[in-house]
Amino acid sequence: MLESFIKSLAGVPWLELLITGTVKGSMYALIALGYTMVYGILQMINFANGEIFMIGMFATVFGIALLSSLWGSFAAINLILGVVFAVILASAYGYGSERIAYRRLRNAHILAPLTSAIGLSIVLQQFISNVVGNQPFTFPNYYSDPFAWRVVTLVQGNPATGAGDVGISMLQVCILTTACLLMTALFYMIHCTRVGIAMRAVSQDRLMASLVGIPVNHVIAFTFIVGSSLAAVAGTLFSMYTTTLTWSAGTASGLKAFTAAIIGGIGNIPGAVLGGLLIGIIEDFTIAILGAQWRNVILFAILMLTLILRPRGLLGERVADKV
Amino acid sequence: MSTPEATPAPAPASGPAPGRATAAPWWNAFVPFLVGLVAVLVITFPFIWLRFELQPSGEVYARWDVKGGVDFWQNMGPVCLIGLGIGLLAHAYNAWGLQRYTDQVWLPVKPWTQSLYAPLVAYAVIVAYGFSGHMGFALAPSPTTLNLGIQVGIYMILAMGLNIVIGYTGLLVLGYAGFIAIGAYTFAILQKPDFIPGLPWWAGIPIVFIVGGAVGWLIGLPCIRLRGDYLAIVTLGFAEGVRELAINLEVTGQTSGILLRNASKIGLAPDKPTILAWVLLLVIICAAAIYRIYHSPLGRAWIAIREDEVAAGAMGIPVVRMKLLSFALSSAFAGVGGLLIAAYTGFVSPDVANFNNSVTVLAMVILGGLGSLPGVLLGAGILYLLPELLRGYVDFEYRLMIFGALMIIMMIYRPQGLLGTSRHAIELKGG
Amino acid sequence: MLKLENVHAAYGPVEVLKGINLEINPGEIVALLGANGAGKSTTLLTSAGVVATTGGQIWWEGKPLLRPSPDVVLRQGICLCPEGRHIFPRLTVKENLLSGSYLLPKSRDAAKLDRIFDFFPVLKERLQQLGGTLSGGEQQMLAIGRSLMSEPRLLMLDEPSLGLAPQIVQRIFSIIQTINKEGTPILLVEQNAREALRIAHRGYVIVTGEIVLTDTASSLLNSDEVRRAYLGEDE
Amino acid sequence: MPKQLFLILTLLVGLTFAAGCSKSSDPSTIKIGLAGVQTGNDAMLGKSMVEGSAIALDEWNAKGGILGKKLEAISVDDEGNSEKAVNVANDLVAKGVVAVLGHFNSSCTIPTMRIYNESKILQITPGSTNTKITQEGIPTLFRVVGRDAQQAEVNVNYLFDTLGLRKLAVIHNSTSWGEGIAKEVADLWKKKGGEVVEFSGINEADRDFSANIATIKSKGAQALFGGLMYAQSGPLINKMRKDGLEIPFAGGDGSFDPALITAAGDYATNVFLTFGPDMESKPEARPFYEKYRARYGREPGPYAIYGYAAAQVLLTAMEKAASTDAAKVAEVMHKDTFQTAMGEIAFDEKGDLRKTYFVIWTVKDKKFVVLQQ
Repeated sequence: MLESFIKSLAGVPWLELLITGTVKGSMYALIALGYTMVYGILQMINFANGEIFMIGMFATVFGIALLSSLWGSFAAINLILGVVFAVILASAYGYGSERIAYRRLRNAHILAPLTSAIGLSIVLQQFISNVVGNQPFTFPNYYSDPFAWRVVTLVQGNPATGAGDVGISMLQVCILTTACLLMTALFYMIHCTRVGIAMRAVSQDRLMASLVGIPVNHVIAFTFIVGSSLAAVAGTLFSMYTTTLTWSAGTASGLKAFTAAIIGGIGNIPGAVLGGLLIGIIEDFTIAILGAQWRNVILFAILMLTLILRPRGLLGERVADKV
Repeated sequence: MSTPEATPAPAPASGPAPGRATAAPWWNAFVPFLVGLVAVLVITFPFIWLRFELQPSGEVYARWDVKGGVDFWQNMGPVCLIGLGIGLLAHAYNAWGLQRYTDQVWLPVKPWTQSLYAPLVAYAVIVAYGFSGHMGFALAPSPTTLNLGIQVGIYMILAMGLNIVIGYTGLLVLGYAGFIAIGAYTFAILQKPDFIPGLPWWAGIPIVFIVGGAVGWLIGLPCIRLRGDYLAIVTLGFAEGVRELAINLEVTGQTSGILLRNASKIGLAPDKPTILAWVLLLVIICAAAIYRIYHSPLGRAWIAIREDEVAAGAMGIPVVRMKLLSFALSSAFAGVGGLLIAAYTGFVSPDVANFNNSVTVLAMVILGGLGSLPGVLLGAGILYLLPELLRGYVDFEYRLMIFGALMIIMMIYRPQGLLGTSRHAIELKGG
Repeated sequence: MLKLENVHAAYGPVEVLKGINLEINPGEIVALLGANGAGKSTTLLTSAGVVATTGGQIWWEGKPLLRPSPDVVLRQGICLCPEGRHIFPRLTVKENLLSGSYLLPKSRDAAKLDRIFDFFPVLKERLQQLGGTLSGGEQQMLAIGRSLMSEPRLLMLDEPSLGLAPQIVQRIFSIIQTINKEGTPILLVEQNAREALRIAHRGYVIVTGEIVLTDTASSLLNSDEVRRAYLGEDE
Repeated sequence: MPKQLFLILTLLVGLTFAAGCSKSSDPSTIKIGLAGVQTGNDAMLGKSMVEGSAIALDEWNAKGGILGKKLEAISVDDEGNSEKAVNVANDLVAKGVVAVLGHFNSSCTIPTMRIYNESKILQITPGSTNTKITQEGIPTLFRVVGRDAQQAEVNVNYLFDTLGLRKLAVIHNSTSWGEGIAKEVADLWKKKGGEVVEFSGINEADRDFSANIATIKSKGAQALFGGLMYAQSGPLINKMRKDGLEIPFAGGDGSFDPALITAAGDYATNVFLTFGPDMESKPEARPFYEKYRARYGREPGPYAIYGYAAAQVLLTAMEKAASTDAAKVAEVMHKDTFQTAMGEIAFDEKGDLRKTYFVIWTVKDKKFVVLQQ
């Protein structure tokens, strides 16, 4: 058994897995940022963030469809405006969820907002599955196919087996660039702007922040909006990358993104990015080495190990509230 | 702010304070509600009234879907009204101080010997009714009724088990289905020819109780010291892991699950009234056991931890060990429930560990009353039976949505659940 | 400027303020004295919009004070520097200071910072240090500085001398006086009644949620009752 | 506690009774249960199957019913969940059905078939292909689709013999259907002397296949077999081609849906699926398709005709046996040959079709076409 395992290691396409893992991980990281920001500011898990990601997917296609019905198929403009539409709609959902399900429970026992968040996540997921339907949806090829061309070829393919070249596609480049830009912008916003100072102030001492004149409710709402926007962009990228949209995508990716946030150190923004990339890469290597059926088991094991060995996460600043 | 500083404050001798008399017309209270309604209508609009259509070219167009929109509101309208009604009732219940009166009715604790009389009488009546079909009684229960009774009984055991960890100790477990699956699979695997092919279901109960408890203990060990929400996530991941393990391992029959052989021999009993009698007996045994534990020093330790962990620790309660114990006990009861499911349906598949199952049991506990034994029984009954009653009236697709909405509404208006006590309410709201 | 009229407040069923009447005029330092649990801090918290009133009215410059949340109160010009300083521990000193001027024009920040560094030169040296690493006295200075960043028209200080060395207390009190001389009226709650009355113009004595005594600071300082109860002096 | 418990138990007993008796049924009709998944991912497949059966029952009713009685269809939704399936099966038994046409998912048919057997109810499944089902030896259980083994054989023969490929990668969706067919294919492939270079299961919720594709590519597979539903195989094909993996994709009946072509778009090349023959081109099936479209206003799913044919077989057998007794009807069904919309149907002693009709389909110009009869 060990022998066959080592044998299977030899044929692993390291390079390609590293690329796909990083691409997937950067999308997880975008979702994980939403979890980690809300956790940082409210010390609660916004379970519905995964569903916001899923709503972002559908909102993009709705936006594109609406625009192409209005003025025709202008691929670039429609796609960009579709993303904007998704960001706005997902932000509205994020803000609304904070308003309806969390604001009144801000000072309650930890069980209450958590339960409410799970309820909200179920409501959003079922809402989409009911109104949009269960049949699979495809991201319009008209918009995703133009991104399929290969920018760089890293390994020549093998014509005998029908396996083509290994390389980086335009879409992968776009995903990585977008993710990097958004993360840099977020980092800048948190550390170098007034809103960032206000957000950090609120996360450290909510009452005091209010006493020095920071409108706490607005800042918290803003955090939700930022987190939702990142999740919506991740949704667009993910649906373009995988060419499909499903109502259940939020739970699957959301759980992984959340694991990423914990592994990186929840409440810590660089940690979420690191965790996302790690999870993406580990997941892809597990698929190649052990088989796809084991990846969630492996991820769960990693989560448990992190909690045992380093509960505050890789980059966590402080002990994760051991009570 | 623009008034000169020196002006002395005009203190009106009588009448309402200025600025207040004009600013609060009667409809003021409805403004946020209406704004919220409009906002919800706007942001749900594209998903409800629009459909997108993919063209063969790969382009996508939108079209109005009037029928879909009307259908949605026909389904959701009543649901929204029910939700609103529950919210308003709960609000009124809290606002008018009705809580005090119900506490007087519900709170008194009597010696446990006395408290067994009524359940036993009820049990005798139900079981007699269940068997009345054998005696040719005209109004005898149909197999459907008996089936529902059995399933409700199983879910009552599950909900009581989950209540130990959520209601008593105040820890959230999201992957309860994982523990149910452990129980179900343990029993099913023991049935296999290589193990104990003739194992009767009642002999399996202590085994799954111990196995379930041990697994709970092991899972709880690393994460029970952490904040409550970590536990929630870990258990969620655990359930997913169990599902995948069940899919992948040879011993669990992989995706096709395990079909228990000779169901009538090892299954619960040959006929439904007998099964009902056994399951309800188990419900009573479990309820009595949990009731006794709750009113023992152990139960008081749990409550102390729920109310204030630091203080409980300072008073010498071994917090971590107590939490682990409650977690392990809860998963042990989940194991018993899993065994019953396996023995009754005669089939175990990875579906048992589905997240939906966890949510259903969680919703039962939250609706019925966190920490309230009768409340949890009621919650299990209502949430299992209502969908069956509504079958044919409300689409299944809206059921989970109602569960989710119920969880939000309950948390906002009545976090202690239908029959929970106000002590819990203070803890949840003000803690 | 600020006038509390028969203000009641309660924490749950426990009534803490039972009809407080209090007034602050422009340019004054007013000291609020009382034993532990008498309701001094609650009076400030009520005025700052943290605690809701259950009765009475608070007037600010002739109008009812809007108090839905503390930040709204602050925007009307009343700033509370609460007991225990509450520095944001993981923000730098500069960020702590800047957090005080959220929503105010950025252009005035530099001038305000300079003014605060005039008062507290030590803060300038610590500008990039995390707030949580400062000493108690520096934290108190930072807290007062942060309050000044919001350009208050009334500053409420809750126990600024708590747990500080006498030397630093002296400095802080003198700076409070300077701030007052530059035009900001101050409402001061102090355990250290003697020091407080020394710099104050007027004083109120509060006992179990009610004002029992009000007079100028000098006469309070000389009043037997106050000496006995709050200054710890026997006759 | 006692007072509360008593109140609650009373309430619950009342509720249970109400739920159990909510729908009383008319004793003068012959009741047929139509069971299938009507919610969730496979909703459309199960729904059209049930609708197909319903059309057949209505036709018979229009002709005056059977054995002098009207037929009554009781349609239930098992939600694709085995536990719920047991519930609805009990429900059907309680309502006194004489036969059940269903269920769709193999994971629902397996736990329920015993319930029907114990209650002497005839069962015909129009959609469950798992090989295990007919191995239980239940004499009153039939199916009008082929077994996974038969399907796998057609698939393997095509890839191995016709295309001459030797290295196969297999991927499935971790359901009893997907894993079942994937295992059959892998076993057959090995038996023929081929090499299975990769065998892995993914989750039904998974949509990102890039790592799987990279693995398959690195192992030098010459063809990929997917035990997947169309919701996953479409995106998989799309991604494969974009990532430069041009090997043939083969799949089973679950992938056979126009949605696969929509998802794969221009990349739907080299796709080979096994499914029943082109029903619509058959003259005996055409009236059914017209009727379905007229009645429901949409395209029938691939299993609609199976539901219809199952009902035809059942009702014909009942007429011949002049009884609704499961044992008698089953006897007729085992012996006779039936003319249905799908053509001639005859069952072997296990209840499987004597002759199956799996053929290879491929995609040409964004349409499914039969490649090999």
